[in-house]
Amino acid sequence: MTALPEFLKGNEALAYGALRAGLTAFYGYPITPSSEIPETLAAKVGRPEFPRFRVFLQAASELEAINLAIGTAATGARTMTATSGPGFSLKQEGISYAAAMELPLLIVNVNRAGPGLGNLGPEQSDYFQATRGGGHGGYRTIVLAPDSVPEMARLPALAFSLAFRYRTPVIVLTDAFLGQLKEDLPVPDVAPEEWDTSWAATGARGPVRHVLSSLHLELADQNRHSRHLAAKYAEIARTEQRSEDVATDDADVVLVAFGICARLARAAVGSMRARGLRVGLLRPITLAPFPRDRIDDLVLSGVRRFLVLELNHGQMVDDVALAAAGRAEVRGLTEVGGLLPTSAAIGAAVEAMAVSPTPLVAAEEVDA
Amino acid sequence: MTALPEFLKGNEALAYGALRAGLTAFYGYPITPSSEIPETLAAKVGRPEFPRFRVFLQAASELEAINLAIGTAATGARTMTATSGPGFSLKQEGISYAAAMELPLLIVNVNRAGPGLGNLGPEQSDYFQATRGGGHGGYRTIVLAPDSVPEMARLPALAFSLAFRYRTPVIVLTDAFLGQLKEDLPVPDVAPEEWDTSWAATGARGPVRHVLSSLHLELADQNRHSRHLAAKYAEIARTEQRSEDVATDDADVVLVAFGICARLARAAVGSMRARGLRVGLLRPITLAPFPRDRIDDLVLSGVRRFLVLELNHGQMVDDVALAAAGRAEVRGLTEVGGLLPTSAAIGAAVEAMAVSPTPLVAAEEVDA
Amino acid sequence: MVATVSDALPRAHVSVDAERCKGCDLCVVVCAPRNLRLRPEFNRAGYHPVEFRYQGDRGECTACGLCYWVCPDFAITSVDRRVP
Amino acid sequence: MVATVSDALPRAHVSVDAERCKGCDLCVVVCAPRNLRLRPEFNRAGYHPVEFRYQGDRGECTACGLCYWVCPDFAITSVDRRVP
Amino acid sequence: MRSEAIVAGHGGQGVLELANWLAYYHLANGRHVASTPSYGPETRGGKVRGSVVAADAPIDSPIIETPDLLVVMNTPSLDFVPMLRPGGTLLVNRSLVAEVAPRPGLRVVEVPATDLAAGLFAFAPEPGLDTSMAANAVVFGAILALGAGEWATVRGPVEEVFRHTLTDRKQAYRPLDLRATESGFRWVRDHGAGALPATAPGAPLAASNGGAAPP
Amino acid sequence: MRSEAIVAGHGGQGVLELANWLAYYHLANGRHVASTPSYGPETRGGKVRGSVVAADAPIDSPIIETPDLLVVMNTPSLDFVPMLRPGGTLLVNRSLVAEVAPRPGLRVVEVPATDLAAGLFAFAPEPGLDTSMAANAVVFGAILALGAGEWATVRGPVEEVFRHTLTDRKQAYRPLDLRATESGFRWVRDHGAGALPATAPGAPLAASNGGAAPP
Amino acid sequence: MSAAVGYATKWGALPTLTGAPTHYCAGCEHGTLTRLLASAIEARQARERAVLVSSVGCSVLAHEYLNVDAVQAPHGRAPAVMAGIKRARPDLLVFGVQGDGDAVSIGLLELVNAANRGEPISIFLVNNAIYGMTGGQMAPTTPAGMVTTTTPNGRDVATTGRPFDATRLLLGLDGPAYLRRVFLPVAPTGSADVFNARGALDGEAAIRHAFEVQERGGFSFVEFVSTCWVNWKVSILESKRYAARVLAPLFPPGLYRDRFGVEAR
Amino acid sequence: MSAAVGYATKWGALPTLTGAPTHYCAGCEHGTLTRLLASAIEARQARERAVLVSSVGCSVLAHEYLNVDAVQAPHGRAPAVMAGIKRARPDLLVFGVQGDGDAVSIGLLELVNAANRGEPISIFLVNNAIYGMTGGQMAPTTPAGMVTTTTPNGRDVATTGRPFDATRLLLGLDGPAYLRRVFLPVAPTGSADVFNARGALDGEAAIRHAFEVQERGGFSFVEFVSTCWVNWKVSILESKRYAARVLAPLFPPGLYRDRFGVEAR
Ligand SMILES: Cc1ncc(C[n+]2csc(CCOP(=O)(O)OP(=O)(O)O)c2C)c(N)n1
Ligand SMILES: Cc1ncc(C[n+]2csc(CCOP(=O)(O)OP(=O)(O)O)c2C)c(N)n1
Ligand code: SF4
Ligand code: SF4
Ligand code: SF4
Ligand code: SF4
Ligand code: SF4
Ligand code: SF4
Ligand SMILES: [Mg+2]
Ligand SMILES: [Mg+2]
Repeated sequence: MTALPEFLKGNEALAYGALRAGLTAFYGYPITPSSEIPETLAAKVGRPEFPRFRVFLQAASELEAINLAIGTAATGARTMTATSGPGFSLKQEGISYAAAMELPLLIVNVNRAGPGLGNLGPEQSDYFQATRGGGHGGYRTIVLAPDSVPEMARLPALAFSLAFRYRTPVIVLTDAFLGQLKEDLPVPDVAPEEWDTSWAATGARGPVRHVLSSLHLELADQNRHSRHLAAKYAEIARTEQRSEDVATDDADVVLVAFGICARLARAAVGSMRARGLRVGLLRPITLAPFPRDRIDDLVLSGVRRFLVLELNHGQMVDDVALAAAGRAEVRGLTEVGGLLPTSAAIGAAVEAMAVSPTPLVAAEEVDA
Repeated sequence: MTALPEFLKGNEALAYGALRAGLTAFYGYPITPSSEIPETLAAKVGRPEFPRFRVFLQAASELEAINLAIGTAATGARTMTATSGPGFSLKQEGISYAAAMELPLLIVNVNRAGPGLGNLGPEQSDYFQATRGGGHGGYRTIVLAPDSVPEMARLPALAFSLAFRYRTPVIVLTDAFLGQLKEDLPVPDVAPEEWDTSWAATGARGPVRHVLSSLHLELADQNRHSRHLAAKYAEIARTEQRSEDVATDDADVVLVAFGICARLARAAVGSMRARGLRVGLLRPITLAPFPRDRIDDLVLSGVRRFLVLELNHGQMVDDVALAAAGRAEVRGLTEVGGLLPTSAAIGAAVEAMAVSPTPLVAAEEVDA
Repeated sequence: MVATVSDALPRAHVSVDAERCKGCDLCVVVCAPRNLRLRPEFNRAGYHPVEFRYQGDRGECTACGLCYWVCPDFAITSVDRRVP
Repeated sequence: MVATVSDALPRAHVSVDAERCKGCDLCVVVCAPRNLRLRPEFNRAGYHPVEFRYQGDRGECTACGLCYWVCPDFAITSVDRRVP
Repeated sequence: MRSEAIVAGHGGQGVLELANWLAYYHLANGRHVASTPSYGPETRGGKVRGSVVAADAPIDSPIIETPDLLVVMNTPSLDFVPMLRPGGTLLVNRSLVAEVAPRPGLRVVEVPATDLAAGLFAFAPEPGLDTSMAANAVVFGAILALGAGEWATVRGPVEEVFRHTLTDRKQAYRPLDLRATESGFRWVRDHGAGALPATAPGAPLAASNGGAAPP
Repeated sequence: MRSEAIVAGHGGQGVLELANWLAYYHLANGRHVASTPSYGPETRGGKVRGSVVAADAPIDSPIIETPDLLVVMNTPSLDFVPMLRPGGTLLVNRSLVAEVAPRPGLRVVEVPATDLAAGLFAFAPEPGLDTSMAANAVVFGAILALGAGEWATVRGPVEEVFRHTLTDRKQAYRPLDLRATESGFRWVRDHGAGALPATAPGAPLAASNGGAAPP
Repeated sequence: MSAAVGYATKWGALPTLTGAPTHYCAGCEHGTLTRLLASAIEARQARERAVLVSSVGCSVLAHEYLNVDAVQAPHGRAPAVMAGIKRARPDLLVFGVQGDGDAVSIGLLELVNAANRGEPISIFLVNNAIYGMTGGQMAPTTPAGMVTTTTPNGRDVATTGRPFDATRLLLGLDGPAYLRRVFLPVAPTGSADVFNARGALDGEAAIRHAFEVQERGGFSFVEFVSTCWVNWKVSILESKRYAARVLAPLFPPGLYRDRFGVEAR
Repeated sequence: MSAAVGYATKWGALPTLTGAPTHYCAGCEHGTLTRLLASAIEARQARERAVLVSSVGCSVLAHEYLNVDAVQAPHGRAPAVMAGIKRARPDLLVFGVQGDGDAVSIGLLELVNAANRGEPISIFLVNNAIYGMTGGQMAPTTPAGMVTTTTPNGRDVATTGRPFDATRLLLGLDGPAYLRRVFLPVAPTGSADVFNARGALDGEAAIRHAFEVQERGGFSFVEFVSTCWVNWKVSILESKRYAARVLAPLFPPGLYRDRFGVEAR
């Protein structure tokens, strides 16, 4: 039925997006609510539509998956792995190594409710884990957050592009809601980009060797390497902040939200504007680097109230507060356990904020 | 030679401290620079000095170790595991489960330089991983940071006390320097405290069952559980902040530092006071909950300049900035890769700060 | 719960909790005398629960208890009436 | 590097890099004719390096190459002079 | 215009398939659609709920707080009734759901969907197969009957939807599903809301007790 | 008063053991001590460095930036010389270290420690054992000789230190270590700083080349 | 065969069952096993010293049905959690139910090490040759050619390896004291519409033996060859036939090791 | 026996060696193996398509000495990293050196799965019965009674399990095509002060066979029984004697599987 647009689950869209971005290899271990990603890809190996996609392997564990991915990434091939909560924790050691070895690599986390086994509802409680380097050693990664099924399809191309440009693991942090959501989406058909892979370990050429290692026994070497990574991250922070503004121009209160919460916030902006409240939305697309310059602009243009909506007990609110640095009131509205804040709760929080004086206090969190 | 005081490595002192606090079981996997902890304990099982210490097992991996520890902790026994960087990453899934199941458990991370394999020098780059919940699902833990060998020996008792009082994993975040440092210390000999363990899974008594699970299939249940955990953490944050002040009374610049950096800072306070600079030190002992009230007090009493010293690219500096909330200038002085900032670098940073006007800007980081 | 044995009764007192039963058919296919069958009605969960018939297609209930042993839902019990 | 064979020379041209050698003794104990021994001096790293003696306690060098094969530090080579 | 529907039942009732059909029906009519499943346990057998939002403009929030239409496929799903917006429609599979407590301001449509489906045994892809699992298609038809149009006009898009959504393995069911859809459509058009027999087929079944003996 | 010493060498030279003896010697004299190892690779054979801070008051920072005393056990450890504070002492194991480039304002003490130790074969715990590994004890004695006191007064605390620090397995080495300490002590007292033969025993050894043939 | 045939007890009346309805699919051996565990625990009068470790898989909710103390383990780590409990409290009867994905894929290291150390615990493996809980992905035990959601063209052993036989792997270790494999589903007989119920009876006996071995200080492991019709995408009875036809030859039932001779008694 | 005895090349002149001095302790087989790898790679003229995966253990710096491309794996995960490289680039010769702690303890799952899938890679295990790099803790292969820093009273197999035999474990799987165990240290002979050097010669042959098997599409694994005098706390030569006396019987050298018959050629 070619007349119909594609109507896919977010997870499926992400899988297709990765294929269209030239994915070569996927390694994963099933976990709800991310399993549609491997399931979609399993059938695509060797299919003529996706000639680059050559390797699909269900690993024996998330640990095996991330390390298979490290091996493939070390050859310069486009590599992805996908998981959710507990599996993301198990991949942290590998992500730390990949960051240290400067491997381009795409890791998808479809955030479910936690901690522990938790449940299958959506949460954004892995925000810190994704943005602060959940693994050891203080590396950073780039973290992208889609807020719709079409964006689930679009972001893998951006993710690979950034991963190869900066030689760094890139995380797509999405949530159980977006992973399971089905939406109509146009069929993007872009030719995959090409990048330099001369650094890859694919055999020495005469005197030119490629050694990808994270070990630096001399403190001075480790120091140099660590600073190199930090400088790279600083460059990324300077140049790769991405976000979307909705009606922030004249806003008294700016909502800050990503992922599924951004959709709630969008609706809230609409309904509250209809009621005459000047509300806007800043939607970070890169959670790391956090779009702090945009917050800064908003503060400089006079915004004094930010309300951060997130599915955890207050994590992104820290980033907003750090960017606002006391120059605006920053509150959080949170919901957890797979539930979402209601439009009524959002409305009430915005109204409470809109009428309050602006006391320039430190960030506060309220539960929905 | 009884005339001599004990002269132990930090790691050894920590092991003895745990034994004196009534340790029952230790599970670990060797990793430099933490291996002296299992090595010290290996010889102590069944020794009359430590009658409670019954179980020592070298696990097949850090994952096995944390899960062995989960099992033992579920019986209400005092349980410890210890590791460093890469191994700490591998324990994150288990820590998330332990937090969700509300198990008292002591996890030691002797922070070495990273990311990846890195090297064996000291770093504090696992600060975020420890304080933000390095595992999935947005839990928090209590994080204690000793700054001397005697404190390495003292903190396990406090850690167990908090772990059992709040039924939560407690992390001791120390570093390669303190782990390997030898210092003279008095022999503390306190009787282990006793706590309620009626929640433990040691057999049903008639209708009373003990089920320790982290699965909450109903969203509402998960929501309730998640809020319960958050409320517990809020209570901990309110009541368990611990820190030490050195000469902050009249300070123009307050250094904030933990672990080995606090020792550097102590010396700097001494030498700069001698040069007439009014410098103080705030040393967080609990990294989580972060002693933000103390920062607040200092700000309220007029401190306008904080210089955060840490062995990473700027992590605790965020907590200081969040607490200061724009009311004071917060700068960071960092060193990485196993190196330590020199006294000259500290002196220069303090002087630069002391003479600068106070612009109330957001946190900035400078590399040493 | 244990009834006295009477010649007019089957050897076992076989009892099905129809709301618990998921109509999986396992008890049906292990009952050699065919004393069990699925009812055409639905229970509240939407399953056709099993019912016991005094005498099966192939003879009487032998009180073998196999229906009890195979039931994955603890929905059927077979109590031998001869057991005191 | 390869020398012509002369009757006055041992069969193999055995060469030790004394700064590389860690004095582990392995080549010494596999050399059947005992053509190798540790020197009493230290090298810069503090090891007693090995040295080759024209004729060992138990005969001449057989050019067997075993000293080369066992050396963990690539410190000794044995080149058969008869190999062109 | 934005329309919001929730379909609720238990695993195995084809709840998500029904939601998917509905979504595709909207797509076939040129609307934007956002559809969400929500299920309890990681495994089968729990509560299943599908939500379908359709709108002419791109959809802001895909979340449904107060649906216009709630489809209740089994008794436990009655829990969702309080969500319905005032004036909304409650569509009940009367075959499995006991009497519905009346709530003012709701339009209640009761369809004996499982029974109607079971009656279609003549259309089973294999003879002897129980066709009651086509209840979801019956309800699909019933939902479509709530809107405008006649079966003749609805049929085309429905066929398109089935062609597109049924997996190869399930294409054999297409005639049955189409027939079931039609029967649900016609049942609602014939009976309208509330015109149901008074029996409560969803009431608990009595325990089947061995013989006549006292337990 | 705070004193700062760094001992540097390679794995297997007993560098950390020496640092530990020094630390215990301070403890035995009632001082506070903080001692740190620092080693390169996770495995053996790399550079090893031990630092010992001793003070009468509790020690603020255990870190040594500009030591008062640097002990150099092998040639690569000369890298640390620039750390020495002006007026500090450089103690060199002359047996393994080539000539030391003169640096003004430093007190240089050169002890042929490995050779002195090797000469103590008569005190080997088992006959025939190479005693050169007791070089660290020789240097221990040399360090003590830099301070005040005579061997007779130093000997008591030294014995106490050995009793306390040597593992059971190593107690057999106690007489050798004590003797080596004494010889280092006496050597410094006898020779003072800089009074060394001009040979450079640490120069690279020539390759041993098979036979007389050209390579 | 068990002497307890016709065992005159009713669900819910078994105090070791909570009576809560299970979430298992109709006809699934996870349910059957739950009741067998309850009877074996009662046969030992061990309810008050029993601790169940529930693993992640369809058995994750076993503690909702078994009325004993319980600790939930992260996916694959049940053997470590069990060993941790037992080392701290040797007086407890510690047992766990694991799926084939849980025990043989992600948790293989923990299983093998607990077995090698001979930890005195009892592990019950439900081998249904697939990932049940997560909706039917390939398991390490999936037979060659089986279609799953991650092997849409059937399992290709050339790229994914051959099915793992956990019992045989453990047999290669000295640690385990009791290794038993039971075919748990009802099994087709000569007569087309009659199935036998030996699996349940043998299964209960195996569990009792496993407990006996544990209390004598040995590691016991029982693998239950099982089914998952929902994810195999066949009818319930067809799943039993498939298991008998394909799985039983691949994973032959039997007594693989009985170091203490508990079956001989 | 290898035809390359007396092989007329010099260190540093072997272009597959960088010539950098090793950090290995004197007399350690890690060094010997490095050179054997270099010669086997040269024998195949494979330097420009070889990729070494260095694992965490004393071999972590192997890439400093072997002049080939290299990727460093997290502790225990080398088989997964190797498989990841090989799946993406089947044209490369992918090999890795692992320690016994790395491969048989923390990394057992990755080893077993790579083997079971028959990944065409070559794994060389240096089994020195201890954790060398971290200073002498118990390894899974530590013999009963051996004193290590974490078994100060000698390894107690009752609580820690019996030593693992990785080669036998892999033999239980169908996946591997080549399984070989070589006693690598110099070994005592009849004469008290003479040792034989067979290990090094056999070892190089085994490596060449392993490469051949890999390039024919099979999984190859060679275990080198080795020593670690530093952590065993004995002299170098005593460590060789101990290995011959205690380790060789525990881990018997030999050809365990040779599916393609490469040794027969
Ligand atoms: C670390 C982690 N990875 C993955 C999952 C998702 N998961 C839950 S159960 C399961 C496997 C279930 O299969 P099996 O163990 O065979 O049990 P079954 O349901 O078939 O009985 C998986 C992969 C998880 N919960 N945690
Ligand atoms: C995740 C993790 N755990 C622990 C370590 C510490 N570690 C480094 S090497 C090693 C074991 C070394 O033993 P083995 O693998 O036998 O190699 P060997 O040095 O004996 O050759 C360990 C435990 C680490 N680097 N990473
Ligand atoms: S007890 Fe036996 S014969 Fe009687 S109904 Fe049950 S299975 Fe049939
Ligand atoms: S076995 Fe149990 S659930 Fe299945 S049909 Fe019989 S009574 Fe019902
Ligand atoms: S080649 Fe053989 S005989 Fe000659 S020195 Fe070497 S080992 Fe001895
Ligand atoms: S084998 Fe090598 S390192 Fe050892 S003594 Fe001989 S030449 Fe020196
Ligand atoms: S999904 Fe499979 S294993 Fe799980 S309960 Fe259902 S039938 Fe049983
Ligand atoms: S520590 Fe052991 S294994 Fe490592 S290099 Fe030294 S002797 Fe070899
Ligand atoms: Mg399974
Ligand atoms: Mg080893």
